Amino acid sequence: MEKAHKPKKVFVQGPISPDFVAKSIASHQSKTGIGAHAIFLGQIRADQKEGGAVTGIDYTAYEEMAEQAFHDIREAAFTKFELTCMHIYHSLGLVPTGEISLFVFVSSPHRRAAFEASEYIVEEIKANVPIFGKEMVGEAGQHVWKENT
Amino acid sequence: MEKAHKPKKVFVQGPISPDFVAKSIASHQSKTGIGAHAIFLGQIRADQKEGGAVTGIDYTAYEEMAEQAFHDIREAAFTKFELTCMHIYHSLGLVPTGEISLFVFVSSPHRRAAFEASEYIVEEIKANVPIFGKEMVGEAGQHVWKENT
Amino acid sequence: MLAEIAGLSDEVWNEAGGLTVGQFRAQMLDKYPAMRDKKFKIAVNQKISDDFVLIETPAEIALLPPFAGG
Amino acid sequence: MLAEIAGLSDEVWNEAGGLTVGQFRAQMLDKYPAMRDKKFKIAVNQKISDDFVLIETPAEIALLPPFAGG
Repeated sequence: MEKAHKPKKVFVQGPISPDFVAKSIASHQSKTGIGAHAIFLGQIRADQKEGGAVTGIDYTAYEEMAEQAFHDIREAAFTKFELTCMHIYHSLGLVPTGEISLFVFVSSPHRRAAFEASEYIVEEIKANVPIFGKEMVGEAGQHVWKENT
Repeated sequence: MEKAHKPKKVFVQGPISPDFVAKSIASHQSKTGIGAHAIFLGQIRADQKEGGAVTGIDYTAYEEMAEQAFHDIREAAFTKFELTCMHIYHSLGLVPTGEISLFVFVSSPHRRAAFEASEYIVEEIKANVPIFGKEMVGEAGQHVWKENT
Repeated sequence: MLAEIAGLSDEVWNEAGGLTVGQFRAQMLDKYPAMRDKKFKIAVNQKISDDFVLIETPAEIALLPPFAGG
Repeated sequence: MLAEIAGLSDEVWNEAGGLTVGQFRAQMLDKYPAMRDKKFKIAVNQKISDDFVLIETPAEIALLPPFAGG
């Protein structure tokens, strides 16, 4: 296992800002073996529910298990795909509608590995990381538990 | 054909900055039907050639035909995939190693369409848009013409 | 959401030993019948576990509602 | 890169008419033999065209080296 694959902090409190994404991109410009970056951003939709539109999602996680799951996904992705870098960030706490709760960033010499890794990582996160989301609905403080499909 | 699909300016002079990417992301936070953004960034690699490492690529295009090709790719992608937004930017002129020359940004209610459209658009651009790249090599001003594979 | 049913988020389950995941599930649904309507997986020491797995004690057992990351 | 061989980037090709893309290609390779080593496609009025296509005059003909976008 390379030094670069050590466990990394994934969870951030609240939404992920576009500026944070920009800083992450900029920090890769010195890595001149990279030819392709694939970025996935999950944004909170204002879905209509009984009781009104979703105004945000309040995320919690079974944190220790989730960190381990993220670590396993990272290791598997580095094994499966020819990647130079991989970064995953996920929000905890309230993320309002229109803001970003998931940021997956993979970089590779060539586009194919970047595309494939990006999809793989997002699907793995959705299926296998114990993160829970309370969709806040309407004005009255109602909520609905979100479930990935 | 919707109003949103009118021809858009694709070419930008010189590299595409991370800050420009951030501004593009931020401008989509009011579109609360979006659940997934997929972003592809092409970055210039310092490949080793006879004569030294690539220091940058000088891009030119058969511009009028290229703009039409980009337009056709946009239309096809909007037809094939359930997309809320699509933006494509490509550099002309010199883009130094480590900087970004292609920015493809698609947004959709759901991740599957975003992933598929992102790949489709990048592959179409590489295969069908008349853009030419002179790879600048070493100190002496040598160059090699780039060819997509 | 499961904590909302049980009215608490941590609970100590005393058992002499030899309980499988499936047996634990059955005991818990007896105690909290409203959970029968809920989907959840059981993690033992932070690993999702099948019903036939024997729970070593002490163990950290977690009921995990459907995942919603992303 | 093709302009480097021809020494110019625009040229008027006079032809009475009835030239196909394939015939045009042959005439051009006669004039600039060094282009035989180069890969290129021919676009007529900004559409990549097959050799059998008849060129309507006047037409904008472009020799396109391999694409390198991205």
